Amino acid sequence: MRRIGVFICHCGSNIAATVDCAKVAEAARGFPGVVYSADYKYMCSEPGQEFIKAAIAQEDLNAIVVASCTPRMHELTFRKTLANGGLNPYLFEMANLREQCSWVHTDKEKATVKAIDLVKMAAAKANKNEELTSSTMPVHKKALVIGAGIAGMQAALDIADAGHQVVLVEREPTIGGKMPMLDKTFPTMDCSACISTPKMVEVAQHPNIELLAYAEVTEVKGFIGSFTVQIRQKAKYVDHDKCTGCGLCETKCPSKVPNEYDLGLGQRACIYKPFAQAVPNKPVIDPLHCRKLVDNKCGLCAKVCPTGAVNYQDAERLFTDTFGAIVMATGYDLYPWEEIYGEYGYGRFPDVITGLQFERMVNASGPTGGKLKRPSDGQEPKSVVFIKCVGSREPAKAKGYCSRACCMYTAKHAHQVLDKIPDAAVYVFYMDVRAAGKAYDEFYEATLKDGAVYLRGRVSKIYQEGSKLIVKGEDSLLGRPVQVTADLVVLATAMIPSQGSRELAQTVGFLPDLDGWYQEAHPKLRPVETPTAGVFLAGACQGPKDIPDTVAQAGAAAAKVCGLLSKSQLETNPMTARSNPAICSGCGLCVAVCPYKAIQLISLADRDRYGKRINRTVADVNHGLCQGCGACTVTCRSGAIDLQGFKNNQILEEVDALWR
Amino acid sequence: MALMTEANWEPKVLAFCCNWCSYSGADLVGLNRMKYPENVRIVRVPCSARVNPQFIIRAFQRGADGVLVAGCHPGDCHYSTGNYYTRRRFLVMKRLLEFIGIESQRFQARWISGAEAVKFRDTVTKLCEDIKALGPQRKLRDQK
Amino acid sequence: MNAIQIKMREVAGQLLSLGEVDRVIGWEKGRFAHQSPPAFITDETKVERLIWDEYCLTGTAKYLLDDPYRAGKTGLFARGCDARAINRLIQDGQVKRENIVIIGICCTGMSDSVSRQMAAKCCDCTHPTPVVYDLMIGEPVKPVAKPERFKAVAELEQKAAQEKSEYWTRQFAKCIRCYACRNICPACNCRECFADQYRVGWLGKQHHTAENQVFGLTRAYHIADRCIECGECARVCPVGIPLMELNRKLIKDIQQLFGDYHAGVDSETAPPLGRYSLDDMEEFM
Amino acid sequence: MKYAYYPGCSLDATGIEYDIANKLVARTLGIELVEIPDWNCCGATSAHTTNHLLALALPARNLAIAEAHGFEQVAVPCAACFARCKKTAAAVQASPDLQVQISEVIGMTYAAKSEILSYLDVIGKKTGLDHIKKHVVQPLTGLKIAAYYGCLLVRPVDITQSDDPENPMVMDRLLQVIGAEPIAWDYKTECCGASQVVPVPQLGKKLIHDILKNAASYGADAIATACPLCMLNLDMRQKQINAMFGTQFHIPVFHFTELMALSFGYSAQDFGLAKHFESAESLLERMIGGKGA
Repeated sequence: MRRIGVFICHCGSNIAATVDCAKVAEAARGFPGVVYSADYKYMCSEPGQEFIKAAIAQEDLNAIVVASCTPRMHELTFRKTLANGGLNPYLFEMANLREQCSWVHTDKEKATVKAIDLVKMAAAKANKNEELTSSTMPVHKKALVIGAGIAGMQAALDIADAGHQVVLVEREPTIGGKMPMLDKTFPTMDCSACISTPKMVEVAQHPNIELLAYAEVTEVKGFIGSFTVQIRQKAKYVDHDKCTGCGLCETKCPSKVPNEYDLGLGQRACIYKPFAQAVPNKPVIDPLHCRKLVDNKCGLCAKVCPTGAVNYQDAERLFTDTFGAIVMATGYDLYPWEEIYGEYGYGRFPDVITGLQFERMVNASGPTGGKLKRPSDGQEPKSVVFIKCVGSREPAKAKGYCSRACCMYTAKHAHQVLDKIPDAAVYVFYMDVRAAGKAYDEFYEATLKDGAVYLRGRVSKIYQEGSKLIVKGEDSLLGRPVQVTADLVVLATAMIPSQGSRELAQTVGFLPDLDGWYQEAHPKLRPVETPTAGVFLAGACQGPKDIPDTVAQAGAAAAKVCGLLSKSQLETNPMTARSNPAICSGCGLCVAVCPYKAIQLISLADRDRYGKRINRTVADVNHGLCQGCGACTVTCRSGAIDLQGFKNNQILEEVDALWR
Repeated sequence: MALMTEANWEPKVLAFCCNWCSYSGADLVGLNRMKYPENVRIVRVPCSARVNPQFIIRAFQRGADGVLVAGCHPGDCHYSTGNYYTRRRFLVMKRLLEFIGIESQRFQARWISGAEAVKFRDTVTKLCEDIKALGPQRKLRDQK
Repeated sequence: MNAIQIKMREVAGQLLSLGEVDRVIGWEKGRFAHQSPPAFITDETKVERLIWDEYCLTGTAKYLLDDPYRAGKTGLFARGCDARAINRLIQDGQVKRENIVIIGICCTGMSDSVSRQMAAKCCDCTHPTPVVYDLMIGEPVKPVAKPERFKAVAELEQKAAQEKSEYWTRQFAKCIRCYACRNICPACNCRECFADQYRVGWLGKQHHTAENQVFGLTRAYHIADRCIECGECARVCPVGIPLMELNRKLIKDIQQLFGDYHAGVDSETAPPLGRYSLDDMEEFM
Repeated sequence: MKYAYYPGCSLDATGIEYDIANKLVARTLGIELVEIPDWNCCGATSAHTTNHLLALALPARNLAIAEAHGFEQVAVPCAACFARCKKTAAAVQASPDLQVQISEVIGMTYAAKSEILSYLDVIGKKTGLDHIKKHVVQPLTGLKIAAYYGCLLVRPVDITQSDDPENPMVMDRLLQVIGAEPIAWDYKTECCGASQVVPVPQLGKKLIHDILKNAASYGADAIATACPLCMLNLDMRQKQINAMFGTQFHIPVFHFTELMALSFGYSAQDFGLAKHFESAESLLERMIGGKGA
């Protein structure tokens, strides 16, 4: 039997001015299970809480109702009071007499009638409340970071610096991602490689970081605290333990192919490091183009290798490890504009390039040694046109979103052209200039002063006339068509989620948004978490971002991971769903609606109605994953799955009480 | 308390509000000291997807004159996708209730965010007015 | 009909004698000429009991749940409605496909035991040919749309709230809470029905109109997106409550709201209330 | 194949040779064109700058008549008429209310069920290039031709369902089949200036000039069009363009069906080649040894 104590708070005059608290307390004594009631000026105050504790002892109370402000304010306060008074904190219920009664009504008589009803509902629920206890789950103190661009590196370093073990997985032969490809970073114009390559080295040398380049995550099982992850190490064909990174093999390799790292603007050997400062600074063999691996000819690299590190028999390797947390840092790719932009020539004009190709070209360690040259004839361009929002903010044919970084890097490119070729003419076709960021707008203004001509409008057509490109567009501020004769056109193409990121999300166990970006658990309050507990987001995989935002988010994700890994056990929220195997028929409808994949069907040893031993299927809730939304409960017709703290009978009881 | 008679009948409206949006929207009405009729009683649930349509049937059976289910706007669910299920369930349930003769005004579902105090106030005010115009709900009622 | 009956006995005999199944479920002649109750045959020499006539009204699939964990395989005679019922049970995880040999029968409709006219449930049948089977008896017929089966629902929808309420109150006043509708329903396959759970208090035990109506409404909602339209509930109702009108109302709305869906036509497509689309109709703004 | 044929006003006047060539081509290919009885003007640019309902009702009436006669497909040779008809069908399909309103205005039911095709698509997409090839007796070998589509055949793409609004290829493929050599050029879908040339001549004429210039720069012998208005602009105004820009353009412009008719063995007298402003005589002389003339 429940012995319920009801405590009506005056909240000074906040409640008492509109609700007759004594009358409510008196009425409460008639409710089922209520053995004690009282009203008091401030229940949440120290004396108020002592008053409750004393009543628990004196009246032998085993359930408490406090009628005061919103539970969003003081539910936790009073739960602690119960715990201090020796009661399970979940034997508590709250009636909201302030925000939802006294403050919204003026007629004292009617407000009092309503207050009595609200207390009646709370008491009815309290009558059905049960003791709830948290359970614990172990935490494996090791984090997995997927993707080693600037986001992944930063997250890995921050977690490792806090003293936790990190495994950093990168699918390319080098870590670093896109940032080392860039020349300078806006708005400070410091050298991108100069600030990113030291980070790469730091990652490689950190005692708490295990680096797995040229590897991919292939399977993820388990849940927060203990994810079991299978990783595939691709065949490198070079034993990195023996290799000294001398680079002799690269110089002797007779086959050259376009270098992905230079976006086709330069060439590389088939045994290669993507770029000079690559980490690990040791080569791999490209199995698609290496003559030895394709035709079993050549074999020169093995012959010249002074340490015998080349191994053509190398094979991929699978291995498994367990992690407490996962950070997704898979970054972005650029929109394949050649597929849809017929008006820009579908990629058939060599002098129409992307911003990232421009970065490689303007980069001193890039394929042109930092000299701006037209890909078609190697001439220095004297007239350069930049087009922004190619694929972004274009819902009709590409993506509806803004890619956020393009306004600034285009301003930077314009500045760089004017810096390197002082007599050049620079035109920027734009829709808006979005320069919201510290020192961003100033940078844009400076670019205007440098002499870049900003034309507000879209480009409708690019075509070749002789060696020149004719760029036709609109100046929408003047309402006139404009035509520019250009030597080079640079497109600010949209960022899109990196290739394979959707499949990876499925592997890890959450869903991306409609554009393929990783969906955060809450857009405002949980921006670096996914709906899957223990999986966090860093950088552009969550949405287009520039470097400062990426690094900040990576730090935030790392802080979340550190918070998680700082505990050896996780206390679970007891207000989660429970499945009653005696009633569950194993239909699995609840499994599909759970946003956290917390429910699975398991086999249960049982006896059938004839006493025969059988195994039957029932739903089982993982309390580490369940967040307590209760969506599953409604799918369950027999109520076999129910939500602790908001059970079917508790809510029905609240409803019934109102008309009792 | 005076016995409720036809003459002084006041409707009772039950509102199921999700903890994260609509319940805090209702709190915000109070914080702003805006007013609405005394007829509304709120049941707090973690998510609108926790609201079993059977609770609605039960409320009408016991004597509710109107029922409101309120949750976060689609896309803003604290649990990501809960309210999408809510939407499907109550699109269907609302039509079923109308089919057995419960007037459409008596059951409503609404998306009310934690910031939409005005929307909460206006929604329940309108609901109470509509129900006062309709009179007491007698269908599905327990015979007493 | 005789050709089907001959084939039924032949197939049943073969399956039993080869040991491919250890029982078959079909129909036999009962005490009355106008009733053909289900038959459970385990002995190959008894296959002559099997009959096929115009009174084989009872659905066969639900009988699989009487002993869901039995070791042997069951040969199940299944018409269109039974086949959808089997898919229902497979999708709900209640039976395993590999434990059943489905002997499909292309059905042309049964007769009402009283009126001797085509049974109501058969008039509204959209899938007379089994949608899943291992062996087939008879010539398959394509599914028919039969939008006219929603006519009664559409007419009732047009009535005033008071009229609708009176109609259903009158209907459920008759209910004796025998639960035959639930017991015969292949979508009602809970281990413990909400109606039997007095501790939770979904439903009172009292027999009066309001509780009856709550039972009917709740049951209709429980099977809303999973009803296979076999019409058995309405057929077995001893007091003649038009239960299929409630079910059809829900099916009609679900199809209009969330797109074409026919429960039990396959065992893969998830029921509409267990999924969602971002583009679902928005009327709660 | 049987199509309702909506010639539109131009084909009764300035584009009469287009109409004749269309019918010759149809006859050869076994396509039956049935002119919509009692057709009216599509409203073109004038109607939709005046009254939106009128702009939809005018084409709707023609299409409704075609529907009433049981036609499932309507062939429209003029790009402007085509754009208006397509727009009307799309608007009516999108709104049941509008359908009721339009049907009331025109006094008959318009269900927007028939498929509306430009005559270019009828020939280039629906007829089959292999079938066309069989009828070519006089291939236009060596003719470097610029296939010009203009704007209304391709834009807006969700209405016109063009194969590619930036680089359409239907006409190019067709011209290839009759032996000509379509060039890759840049002004395929630029505006011909039809609606500008009267109110803002200096702008309209610049548009024409640019098209001619680009075609010439790629070495085009001639330009092929699929619209009577584009044809008129590019053909009739070359003299004015030359005067204004000091150029020496004399590029023959054809309706694409005229070139097809020539390849099918018809002579220039069979349709109205003599009505063109820029003479094609010397070109045809060079091409097919004067057999066309």
